[in-house]
Amino acid sequence: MSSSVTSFTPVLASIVSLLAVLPIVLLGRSPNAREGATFVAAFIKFGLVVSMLPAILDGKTVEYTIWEIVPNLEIAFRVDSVGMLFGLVASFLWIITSLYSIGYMRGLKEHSQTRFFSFFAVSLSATIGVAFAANLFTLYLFYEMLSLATYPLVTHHQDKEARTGGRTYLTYLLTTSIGFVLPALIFVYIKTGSSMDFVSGGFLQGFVGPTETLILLLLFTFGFAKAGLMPFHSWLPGAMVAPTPVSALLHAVAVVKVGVFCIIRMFTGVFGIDFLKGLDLGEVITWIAAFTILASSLIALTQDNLKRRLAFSTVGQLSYIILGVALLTPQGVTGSMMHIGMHAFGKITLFFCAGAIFQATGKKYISEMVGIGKRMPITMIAFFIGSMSVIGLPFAGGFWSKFYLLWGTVSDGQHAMLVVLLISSFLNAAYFFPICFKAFFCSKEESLFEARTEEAHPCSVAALSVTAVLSVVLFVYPEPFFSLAEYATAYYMSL
Amino acid sequence: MEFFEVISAKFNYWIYVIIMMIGLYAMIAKNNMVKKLIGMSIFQTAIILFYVSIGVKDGATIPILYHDQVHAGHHHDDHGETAHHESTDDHHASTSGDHETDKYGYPTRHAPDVVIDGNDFANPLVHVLMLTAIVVGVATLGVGLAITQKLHREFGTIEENEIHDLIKSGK
Amino acid sequence: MKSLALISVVITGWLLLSAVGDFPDWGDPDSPANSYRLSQHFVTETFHETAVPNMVTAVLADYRGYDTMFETVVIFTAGIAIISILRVFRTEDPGAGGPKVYEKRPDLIVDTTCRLMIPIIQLFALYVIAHGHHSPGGGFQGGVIFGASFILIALSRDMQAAHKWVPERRVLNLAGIGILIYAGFGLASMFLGYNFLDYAILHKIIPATPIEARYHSMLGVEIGVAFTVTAIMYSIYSNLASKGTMKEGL
Amino acid sequence: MIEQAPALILLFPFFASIIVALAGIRVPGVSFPLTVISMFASVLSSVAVLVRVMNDGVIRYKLGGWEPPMGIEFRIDALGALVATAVSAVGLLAAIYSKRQVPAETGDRVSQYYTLYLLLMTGLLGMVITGDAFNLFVLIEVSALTSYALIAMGPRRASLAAYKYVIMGTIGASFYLLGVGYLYIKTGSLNMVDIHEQLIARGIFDSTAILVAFILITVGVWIKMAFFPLHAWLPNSYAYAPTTSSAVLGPLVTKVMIYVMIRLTFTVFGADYTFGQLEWSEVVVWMSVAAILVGSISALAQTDLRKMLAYLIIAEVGYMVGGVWLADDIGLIGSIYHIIADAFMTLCVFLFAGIIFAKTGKRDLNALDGLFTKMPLTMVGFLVGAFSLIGIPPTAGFFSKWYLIQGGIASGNWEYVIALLVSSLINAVLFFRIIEIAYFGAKPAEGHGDHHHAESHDSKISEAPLSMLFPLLATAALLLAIGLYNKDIVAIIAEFVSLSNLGAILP
Amino acid sequence: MIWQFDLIILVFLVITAIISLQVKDLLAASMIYGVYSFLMCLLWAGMAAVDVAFTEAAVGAGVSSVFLIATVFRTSRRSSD
Repeated sequence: MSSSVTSFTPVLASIVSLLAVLPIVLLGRSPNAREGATFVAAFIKFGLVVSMLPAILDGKTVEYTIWEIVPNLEIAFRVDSVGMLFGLVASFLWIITSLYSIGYMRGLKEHSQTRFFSFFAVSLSATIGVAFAANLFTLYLFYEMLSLATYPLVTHHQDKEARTGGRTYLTYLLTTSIGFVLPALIFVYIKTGSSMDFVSGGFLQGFVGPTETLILLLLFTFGFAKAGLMPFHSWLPGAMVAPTPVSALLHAVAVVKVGVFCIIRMFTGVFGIDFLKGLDLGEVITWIAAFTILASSLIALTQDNLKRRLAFSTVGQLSYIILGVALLTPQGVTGSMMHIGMHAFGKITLFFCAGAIFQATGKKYISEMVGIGKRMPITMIAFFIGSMSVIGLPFAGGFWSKFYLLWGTVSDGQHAMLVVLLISSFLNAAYFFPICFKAFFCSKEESLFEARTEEAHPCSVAALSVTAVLSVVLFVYPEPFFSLAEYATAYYMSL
Repeated sequence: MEFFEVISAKFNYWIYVIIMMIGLYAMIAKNNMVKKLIGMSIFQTAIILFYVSIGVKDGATIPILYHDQVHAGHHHDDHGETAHHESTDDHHASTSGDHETDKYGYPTRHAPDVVIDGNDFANPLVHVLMLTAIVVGVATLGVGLAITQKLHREFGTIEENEIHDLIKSGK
Repeated sequence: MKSLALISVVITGWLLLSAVGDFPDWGDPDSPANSYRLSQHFVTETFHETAVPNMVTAVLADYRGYDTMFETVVIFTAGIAIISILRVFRTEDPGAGGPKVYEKRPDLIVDTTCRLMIPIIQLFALYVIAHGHHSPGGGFQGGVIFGASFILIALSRDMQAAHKWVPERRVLNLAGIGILIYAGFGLASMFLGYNFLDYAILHKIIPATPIEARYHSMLGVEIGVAFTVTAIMYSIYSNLASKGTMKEGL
Repeated sequence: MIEQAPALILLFPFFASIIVALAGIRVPGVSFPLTVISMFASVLSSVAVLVRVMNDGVIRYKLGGWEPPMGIEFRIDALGALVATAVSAVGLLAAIYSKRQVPAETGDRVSQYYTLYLLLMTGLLGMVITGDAFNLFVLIEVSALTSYALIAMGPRRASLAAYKYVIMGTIGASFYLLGVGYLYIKTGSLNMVDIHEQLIARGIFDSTAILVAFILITVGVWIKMAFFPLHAWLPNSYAYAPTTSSAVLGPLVTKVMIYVMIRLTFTVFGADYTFGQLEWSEVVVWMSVAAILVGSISALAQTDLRKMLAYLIIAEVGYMVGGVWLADDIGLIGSIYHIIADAFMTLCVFLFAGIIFAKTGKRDLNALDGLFTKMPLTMVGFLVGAFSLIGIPPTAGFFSKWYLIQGGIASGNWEYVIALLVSSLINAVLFFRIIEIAYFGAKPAEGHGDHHHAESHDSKISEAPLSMLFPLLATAALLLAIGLYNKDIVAIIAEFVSLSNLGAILP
Repeated sequence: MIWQFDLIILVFLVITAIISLQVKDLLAASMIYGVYSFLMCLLWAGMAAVDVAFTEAAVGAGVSSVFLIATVFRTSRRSSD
C-alpha cells in the first residue's frame, strides 16, 4: 500500500457523469438519444473505475490533487481499496439502474425525465467523489453535493407528499451535516492543522483528548446521517416518496452507502481503529448500532407498504455495517466493507422488484400482493434471491458478509452483539419470507391476481434479473469484494 | 471667584453635553417630524460647539493674520509678481539671495520674513472642520424636511404615530 | 418611546460628562489639540506656504481641499436628493392636503425694500466670496448669502419672479458647474502630473509662482463652491416652499 | 497614470455623477451608459491599485500634495484595495441591473437616480480608501444623504422608512463625529495612522476620553451598520426602497461600515487597545450572537421577500462584527472574507428579489410560484446565492463560515459557533421555503403522482431580460469563483491581518 | 473670550433649545430655533471662530429657519408635542 500512482483517472471517473449532464439536457427533446448519453457516461464511468482496479489489487493507490482550496487543505482524490470497492459497486449499479429507470420512467410516463436523468448523473458524480475522496474536506464537499443533488430526485413528483418527504429529507441531512459534521470538521482541522488525509491508523491520535474524541466520534457518526443511525433515520422512509429507481439506487446504494462509507472512513482513516480501541470507544457506537438494528427490524415487521418495509430494512442493514466497523476487529471491519457491496446488490434487487410490481400492477402494499408470484414469476424469484442475500442465507452474496460480521463478534468475545445479529437475522427472515411465501403459495381463492403472466417493462425485468443473478454469483465468487476488503483491513489496521 | 475659575475651565464642555442631550431626546422621543428635525439640528450644533470649544486659546484672536503682517507679505507679493512677469530668473536673483528656492527657482516660502506666533491665533483646523459640519447639518435638515413634506403629501400628517396608525389600518 | 429616549439620553450624557474631567482646560493653548504640530503648522506656516492670510480659507481650500470638495458634494447631493424626493414633474394635482397658502397680496413696502436690498445683498455676497482670503467668509458664506437673495425675491414677490432669474434648469447647471470648477482644478493638477488638487503645479498654466498658483486656485475653487451653494440653497428652498411643484411659493 | 489610480477609483464615478446631473436632465438616455462605463473604469482602477498594493505594499496618496497629517491622504493597504475592488464590482453589477428598473420604478427621475447612485458609490469608495478620520465623516454623510434619497424614491412606506433612517443615520454619524472630536482633543491629529502614533507617543490609552471616543465611534458605526440592537432602521428601508436601490444599498452600505469599523479598530485604536486593554470581546461576541439569532428568526417570520432578506443582512452583520471581536487572526480573516462574500451574495439575492418584483409586480413569497419552470436561469443564479447564504460548498458563503467557525473554535467562543450554525440552518429553512414554492408551486397538488401539472408550465418560459439576468448570473459566477479561489483572497487579507498585531495580544 | 459673556449665552442657548422643542406651534418653534442659531453664532464669534460664526449666521439662523418655515407652511403648524 505504500506506493501510489498519480493519475487523473479518479477525477475523470467522478466528473464524467457531471459532464454528461450537458448532453442529457441538450438532448432532452429526444429521449432515446438522451438515454444513450446516460448509458455512454455510465459505461465510461464504470470502465474508468475498473481500469484502476489492477493497480489497487497490486497494493497501490491512485492519487490526484486538484488544488489547494483552503490553506493547507486540498481537494484531492485518492483511490484505495475501500474506495475502489464502493466505487465499483456504485458505478456498476448505475448502469443497471439506468436500464431499469428507462423502463420505469417510460412505463409510467413520468414527467420531467430530463431533469431526472440529469440529477441522477450529478448524484453519481458526488457518490464517486465521496468514494475516491482523499481527505475529510473533499469527502464533506461531495457529501453535501450529494444531499442537494438528490433533493430534486426525491421530490420528483412535485406534489404535497413529495414536498413533505423532501422537507424531512433535507432537514435531517442538512441539520446533521451543517450542525454536526461541519463544526467537528473544523475542530479537527484546527487541532491537527493537517490536510486531514485519510491515513492508516488515523491522524487524530495525539491531538485530542479522550473526551474530545468521544464527542467528535458522536458528532461524526450521527452527523453523517445518511447512514441512518437512529435517531436520525426517519428521513429514509420519508424519502421513499421518490420514484423507485431513485429509491433503489440512491436509498439502497448511493446515498445510504455514502453515509456508512463515511463512517467507515472516520473509524479507519481519521480516528484509527487502534486509537479507538485504546480508548474503548467502539462500544458506544456498537450499542447504538445494535439498538438501531433491532428497532428498525421490528418496525419493518409492522409496515405494510413494501417500499417502507424495505426502507426500514435498509436502516437495519446499514447499522450492521456500522456495528461491524465499531467492533474494531479485523473480521468485523472486513465484514462491514463487504457488506457494502453485498447488501447493495441484494437491496437493489428488492427495490427493483418493488418498482416493477408498482409499474405492472400499481400495487404498493404487501397485503395486496398475495398471489403475485404467478403473475410476475421472474420478479418474485428475484425478490426471493434478494431477500436471501439481505438476510444472509447461503447461495446469496450476503452470506459472506454476515459470516464475517459474526466472526468479528466472536473473535473479540462480544457475545451480546452476536446475539443481536442473530436475532435480527431472524427478524429479517420474518419480514421478508412471508411476502415471498404468499406470493407463490396461496390458494386460487386467496390470490388477488388473475392467473396470467404479465411482467413489467422488459428493461426493468432485465435489470432486476441481472442484479439477482449477480447476488448469487457473489456467493460463489466473492473474490473481488473479499480481496479488496481484506486489503483495506490489512492497511488500516496495520496488520 | 475661585469657584468660578474652576467652573469656567470646563463649563463649555458641560453645557454642550446638556444641549446635545436635549437634541437627542427630541430626536428619539418627539412625535412630530419637524420637531425631530429641529432636535437634530440642535444636536448637531452642540457637536459643533464642542469642536469650536476645542480650538479656543486664551489670548488668541481670530485666525486671520494681522494687517501689518499681511501687508509685509503683500508688499513682497506684489513685487514678486511684477518681477515674475518680466523675467523669472532676474526676479530670483535679485530677491532670493537669502531665501530658499526650489530647483526651478521658485520660492518655497512666501514672505519668509513674516514671523507668526502660534499662540496668537485660534486653532483654524476646527473651524474648517466645523464649516463642513454645518453644511452637512443643513443638507441633512433639507433632506429630512423634504421627506417630511413627501410623507405629508402621502399621509396628510406629520405626526409619526398617526402615520403608523394609517399604515396599520391598511390605508 | 419616551422612556427609551430618556434611557439613551441618560447613558450617553453620563458617558460624555464622565470624559469631560479628562479634557484639557477650556482655552488652554497647550492642550494637545492646540499645541500639536498639525494646528501649529496651520497657524504658522499657512501664510508662508499659500500666501493666504485667512488661515481658515487656506486650510479649507487647500490643505483640506479634498474635504471641502466633498462638502460641496454634500450640498449638491442634498439638492439632487430633494429634487428626487419631492419634485413633482407631472402636472397632476400636487398640493393635495396641507393648508391653503395665503393669498398673495403685493405689498408696496416689502416689495420696494427688497428691491433696494437685493442688489446690496448680492454685492455683499460677491464681496464675501472674493475677499475670503483676507477676511472671514468665502465660497460657502457668500454662496449662502447669494442664494438667500434669490430666496428673498421669491419671498417678497412670488416664485415665478425668482424663476425668471433662476429657472430650474439653470439652477442645476450652476450647481453642477460649480462642482466641475472645483474638481476641474484638481483634475488639471492631475493632468499636469501632480496629485489630485495639488494646485501648485498650476503655475505652469497660470502666470504665477507655485505659491501664488495655490493662492489663485483657492479663489477659483471658492467661486466653484459659491456657484453650487447659491444654486442648491435656492433649489432646496424652491422645492420645499412649493412642495415640489415649483409653481407658487409661500 | 498608474500613480493616479488611487484617486481614479472614486474620481470616475464622481465626475460621471456631475456629468449625468448636467447632461442627463436633457438627454436621460446618457445616464445609464455613463454610469456603467464609469463604474467599469472604477473597477479597473481598483484592480490596478490592488495589484500595486500586492506588489509594493501600502500606497499613500497625498491629496493636494501636502504631507500627512497636514493634508488628507488616501492610505490603501491590502484590505482597502480588496474591499474597494469588491465595492466597485458590486456597484457595476447593480448598475447594469438597474437599466430597465430605474425608468420603471422612479419615473421621470432617471438622471437624478443615477446622479445619486454614482455619488453613493463615490462616497462608499472614498470611505474605503481614505486615511483621514474627519474625511471619513464627510464621506459617510455623502453616502448617507444619497441613501436617504435612494430609499425615499420608493413608494409610500419607503418615505417613512427613509425618515427613520435619516434620524438614526444622523445620530450614528454624529456619534462618530463626536468620537473623532474626542480623539482630536486628546491627540491633536486627524490622520488615522497619526492618531494611533500620537496615542502611543502620549501614552494616553488609559484616558477616559479615549475610552469614550472609542465607545462613541464604535456605537456610531454600529448604528450605521445596523448592528443589533441598533438595527431598527434597516428592514423597512431596504424592503420598501426601489429594487434598484436596495440592490446596491443592501450589499454595500452595511459592509462598508464594517470595513470602517475594522479600519478604525485596527488602524486608529490598535488591536492592543481594543482587545487587550478593553476586555469587552466577550460582551460584543454575545451581542453578535443575539444579532445573528434575532436577524435569522425575524427573517423566518417574514412573508415579504425583500424584508426577509433585509433581516438576513442584520444576521450577517452579526457574523462579521462577531468575527472581528473574536480577537483571533482567523476570525478576523473570516470577517473580512465575509465582507467580500456577503457583498456578492446579498447582491445576488437582492437582484433576484428585484427581478421577481419586475416580472410579477409582487413582493411576497407566493410570487415565486412555479418559477423553476418559468425562469430556470434566474433560479440557477438565485440558487447559488441562496446556497452561499446557507453555507454550502463550494460557494463563497461556505468558506467564510469555515473561517469564522474556525476563529470561533480557536478563540473558544462556542456560543458564536453555535449561533453561526443555527443561523445557517435557519437560512436553509428560509431558502428551501422559497425553493419549495418555486419548485412545487404555492399549492402543490394533493394526490400522489400528478405527473402532468408541471407539463403545462413548460411552454411558458419567460426569462428576465438580459440586463437583469446578466448581473445575476455574473454575481453567481463570482460567488463560485470567490469560493474556489478563497485561498488567494485570504492571502491578500492575511497581508493586512499580519500587520494587525492580533496574534501578539492573545494570551 | 470673556467667560462671563459665554456663560450667559450658554444659559440662553439651553433655554431657547428647550423652548423651541416644547412650544406646540411649529412656526414659533422654527423662529425660536432661529434665535438659538443666532445665539450660537454669537458664542462662536466670541470664541474667535469668525468663519464658523459667519456660516452659522447665514446657514443656521438664515437658511435653515427659512427651510423650516417653508415646510411648516406647506404641511401643518400644529404639533402634538
